[in-house]
Amino acid sequence: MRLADIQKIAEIEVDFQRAYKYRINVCCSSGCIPLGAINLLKTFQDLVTEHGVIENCLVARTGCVGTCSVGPVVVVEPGDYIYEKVTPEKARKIVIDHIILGLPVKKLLFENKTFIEKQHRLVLRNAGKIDPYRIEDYIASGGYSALVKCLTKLSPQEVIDEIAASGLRGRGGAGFPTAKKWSFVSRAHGSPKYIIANLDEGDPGVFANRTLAEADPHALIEGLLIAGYAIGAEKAFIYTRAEYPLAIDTLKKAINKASELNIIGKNVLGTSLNFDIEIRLGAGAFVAGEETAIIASVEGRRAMPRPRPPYPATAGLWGKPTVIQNVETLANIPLILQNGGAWFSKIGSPNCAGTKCFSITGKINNPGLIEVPMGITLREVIFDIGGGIPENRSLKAVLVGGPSGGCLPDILLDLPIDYESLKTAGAIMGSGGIVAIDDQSCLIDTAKFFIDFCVAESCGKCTPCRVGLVKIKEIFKKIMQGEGKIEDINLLSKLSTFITETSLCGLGQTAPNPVLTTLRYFKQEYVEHLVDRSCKADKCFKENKGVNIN
Amino acid sequence: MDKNKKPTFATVWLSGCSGCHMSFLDLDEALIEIANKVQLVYSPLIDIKEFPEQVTITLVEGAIANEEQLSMIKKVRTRTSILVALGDCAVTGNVTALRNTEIDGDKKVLKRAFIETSDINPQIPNEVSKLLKKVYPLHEKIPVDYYIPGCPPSPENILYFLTELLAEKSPQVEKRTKFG
Amino acid sequence: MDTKKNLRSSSQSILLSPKKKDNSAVNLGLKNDKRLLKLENFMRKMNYKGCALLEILHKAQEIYGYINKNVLAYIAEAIELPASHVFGVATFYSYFKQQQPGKHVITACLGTACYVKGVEEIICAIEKNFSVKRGGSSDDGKLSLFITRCIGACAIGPAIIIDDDIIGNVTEDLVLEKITSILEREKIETC
Amino acid sequence: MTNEPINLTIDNIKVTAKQDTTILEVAKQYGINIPTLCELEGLSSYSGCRLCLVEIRGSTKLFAACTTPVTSGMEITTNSDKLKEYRKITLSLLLSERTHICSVCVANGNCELQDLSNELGVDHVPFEREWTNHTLDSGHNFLVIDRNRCILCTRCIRVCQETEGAHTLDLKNRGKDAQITIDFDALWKNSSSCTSCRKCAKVCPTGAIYVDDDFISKTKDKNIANFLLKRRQL
Repeated sequence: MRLADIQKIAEIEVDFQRAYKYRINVCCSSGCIPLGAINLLKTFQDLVTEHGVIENCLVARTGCVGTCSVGPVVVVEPGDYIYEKVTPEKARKIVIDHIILGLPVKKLLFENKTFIEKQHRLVLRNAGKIDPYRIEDYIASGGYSALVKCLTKLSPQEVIDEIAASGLRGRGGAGFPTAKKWSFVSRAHGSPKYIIANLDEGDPGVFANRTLAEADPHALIEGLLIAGYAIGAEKAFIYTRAEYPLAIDTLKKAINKASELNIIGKNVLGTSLNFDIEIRLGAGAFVAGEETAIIASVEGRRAMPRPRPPYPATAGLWGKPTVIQNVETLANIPLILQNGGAWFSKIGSPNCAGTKCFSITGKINNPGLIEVPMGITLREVIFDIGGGIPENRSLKAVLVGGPSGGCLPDILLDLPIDYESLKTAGAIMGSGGIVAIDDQSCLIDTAKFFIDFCVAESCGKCTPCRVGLVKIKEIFKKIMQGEGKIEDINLLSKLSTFITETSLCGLGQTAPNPVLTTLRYFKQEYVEHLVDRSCKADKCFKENKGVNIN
Repeated sequence: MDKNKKPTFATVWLSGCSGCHMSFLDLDEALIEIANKVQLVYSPLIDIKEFPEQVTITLVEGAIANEEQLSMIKKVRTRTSILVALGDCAVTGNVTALRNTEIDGDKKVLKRAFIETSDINPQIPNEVSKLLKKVYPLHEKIPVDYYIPGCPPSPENILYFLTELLAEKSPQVEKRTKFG
Repeated sequence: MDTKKNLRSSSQSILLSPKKKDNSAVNLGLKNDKRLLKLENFMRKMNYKGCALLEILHKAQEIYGYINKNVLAYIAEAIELPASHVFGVATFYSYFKQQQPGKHVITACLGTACYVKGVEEIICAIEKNFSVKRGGSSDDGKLSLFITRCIGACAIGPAIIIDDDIIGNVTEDLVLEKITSILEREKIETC
Repeated sequence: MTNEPINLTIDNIKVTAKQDTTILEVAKQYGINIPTLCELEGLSSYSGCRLCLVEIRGSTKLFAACTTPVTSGMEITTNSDKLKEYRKITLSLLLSERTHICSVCVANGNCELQDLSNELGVDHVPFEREWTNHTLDSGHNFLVIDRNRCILCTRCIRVCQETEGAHTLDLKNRGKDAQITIDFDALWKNSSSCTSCRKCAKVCPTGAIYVDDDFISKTKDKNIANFLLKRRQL
């Protein structure tokens, strides 16, 4: 296939889709499948056949719509009618009323308008809209046109310049400017060069990257291709979690299809670009999110980080220059090249362009996956999009940034979400987890939960992280068993600062964040536990209840 | 410290081999010098049953292994101005804490001591104070002012420490004496 | 997986004399094992490259359900990596299991969202009711209980996987009932 | 890249260094003592123990002297109060991690952990100690490994891989459960790859690996890796 063929495929596919009056998108992501989405897809296919509207209505399997709490979710186009908690009976009603009679079934609709309106879906533009298994669907929605543009009109340097103009920063957590990273590698000596797409979303409570891979795998592939073209790499690895079977399957199918069409492989679309993508499976190691650790893991070794320098940009995979990029960052790339860096830089907040995906979970009315412009406030996310706290309870804290993020109090709800302000508040962007915690939770217990996680995930290389975190855990255990002393507050804070400053890698450096932020914002709760021996949430001071037995 | 009155001085022996006390006695003639400066009010070396109300300096040898020792050390702490952990057992738990490596170590040592190695009438006596689940170094149960590690600490170091302390300086033993 | 498609003759595999390999298979008690053939094919596909160790371990676990020392030894010899290295890698990653899991596997998600919604209590209840410890199997080998850090079904938490079925919004009673019924069914079938 | 010497200061002392040398190497040349544990001349750097952390002016981060290369104009502090405090915590953590009882240890008096604790003024361990009880593997003719005394510095692993080339030793498990493994978790006497070269015992900083029939002071030879490395280059 050649460059021009992309356009042809797009035209054919658009014509094909135009022939249908309606399109039923059944969300078949990991969130909806446990609720019966696959059967539902079959039901819809049977129903349109049964009712003779198969010529009129396209039933498609899609990725995540985002409203995961009300799954299985079905979207009817045109008009983006979102149906919630669809059962086979409801499916019948939808087909008869909406498809045949043209009357949307009002009482079955997902009615939270703000959930949709407050969002800005760039990365998730295709999620829930296209069939991830059909490359044609992606191409019809403008897919691979950015690649064609790069290969025909832009030099690698111009691609990097465009990214630089967009102000895109890495979505993996630290927020390093993407263009800067690329130019380091593009200028680095040594070949071949490699790209690793980081899909090792190890944070508990976060599923944005998985959803992305399940819903729009080709956006990721296109992003990788453009990155490869820009920095001169011919090989990319997608490092993903083995716990994500659907994402792996979707990606594999997408890569096979792209190879078939010569979008990846030797002489991509008839040009001189060679590009190969391989999937590498992680195996349950959170620390592999760290860039030097992910390199070790791709090389088939223990995922233990090593000190930098040398940075992966000069000596990464097998000692060669390597770009390690989060998949969410990569999914932004095609859009930036399509619409220009200037367009992108206007979205979001001034020093933080673009959007960010967040998994909002915990004690919240509309848990799910959202994408919001940078700079939006936590209040908007929790209350407008998330719909507030269930059972009319009050919000106690918001956890931002996964297990090594921070526990922020409700007084910080108007904090704009971007890398810098989160850091000032003691949290991190991390991979985009927001967990709402209500007054039924004990923050001592919650902080210990995260420490437990980091203890289990520490690689064991450096002393502060390996031993220090265990000591913190022991102190928490004592507090929760009623044996704590008031001096423990100081000890906790001293140890936490120590671990933050002396650990070798990001895991250790951020692991004490939940402790530090709870000490900072919720000291009273510690005092209550230590002095009054009281736990308002009733989690502590009893055996086997809330206390994790190691 | 009251200039006219000699500071009171005590030594306490918890779970340890008494080696630290031996080392203390090995101060030999220096003991006389110390004796001139302090008033010994409590020690396994003298026959006083009750720990006095007000003690200036107390050297504690040994770790906390049973309930009696725990209540004893708490009492000692409240009645002492400067409490010194003398020797590795008091500082780290040392050999006495080896039973901590076993699950149910407290039961196992009792069994070993009174049943397995007993030739006649093996039984665990009732009059022994109940062992704690674990053996603790002093600072895990009470605040400690100074630590003199060593198994045992050398007489020179004990002398240095006491001389400095009695001269109202703050002794720095940590670089002179080591664990073990 | 289609082995023909990617059948590259490996220069490295020649290094290993076939006889030697055979011996190790006999020693390991693995000879004439169809599963071993599958593993061997996969390793060949991977060119017996050391950097594919993780891939190979994944395959081995897929084939055997877990990876015991015999299989590890076989892999180590085939791809010419030191035993300690292979063992180190296999034990570093929590996904690889060294022990044979029980007949039915319960995997509880201990992600943040599920935790906040009380999965810990449910796990404790399972442990108590079926005498099984997290990370282990029951004495009769019928049941294993594993903990995973987030399966990504956060919106329907707490979530528990019982033999490949993800169950969302679980309650203590619901899980206990499900497990009991699975074990009951098992009993009837074996009678 | 030029080969011009680099000027920098360490603890306010002006020093000159070659390109591509680490802070630790330069400090050593000038007799400035930076405490280390996992680092050993002649082996690759591991940067695990975190004792050699130093401050560099202009950065709030701390840098491991064993792996950070010097650059021109660096102003390095190796001994601030904060660093001293942190080193004490690090040592205390190591001492509290496993069952370290000096008085009954073969390495008593020949132990780098003990010496450093002494040197840096660790007179007690402010954390609750773990009392590990790993089985002693003493079945080998003369090599013994006591994992209760291991501080996971991985010197033995590195000397086994890099110098001896046997790769008998490696790490198994992770985090707090990490351990030294011999082949597939074998007993030492059953190891098929071990050459019984004793280098692991020579470089072990504590009493975790030792030669049974020797005086411990004879067992230890911290220069062995560097010595062999230099011999090979002749």
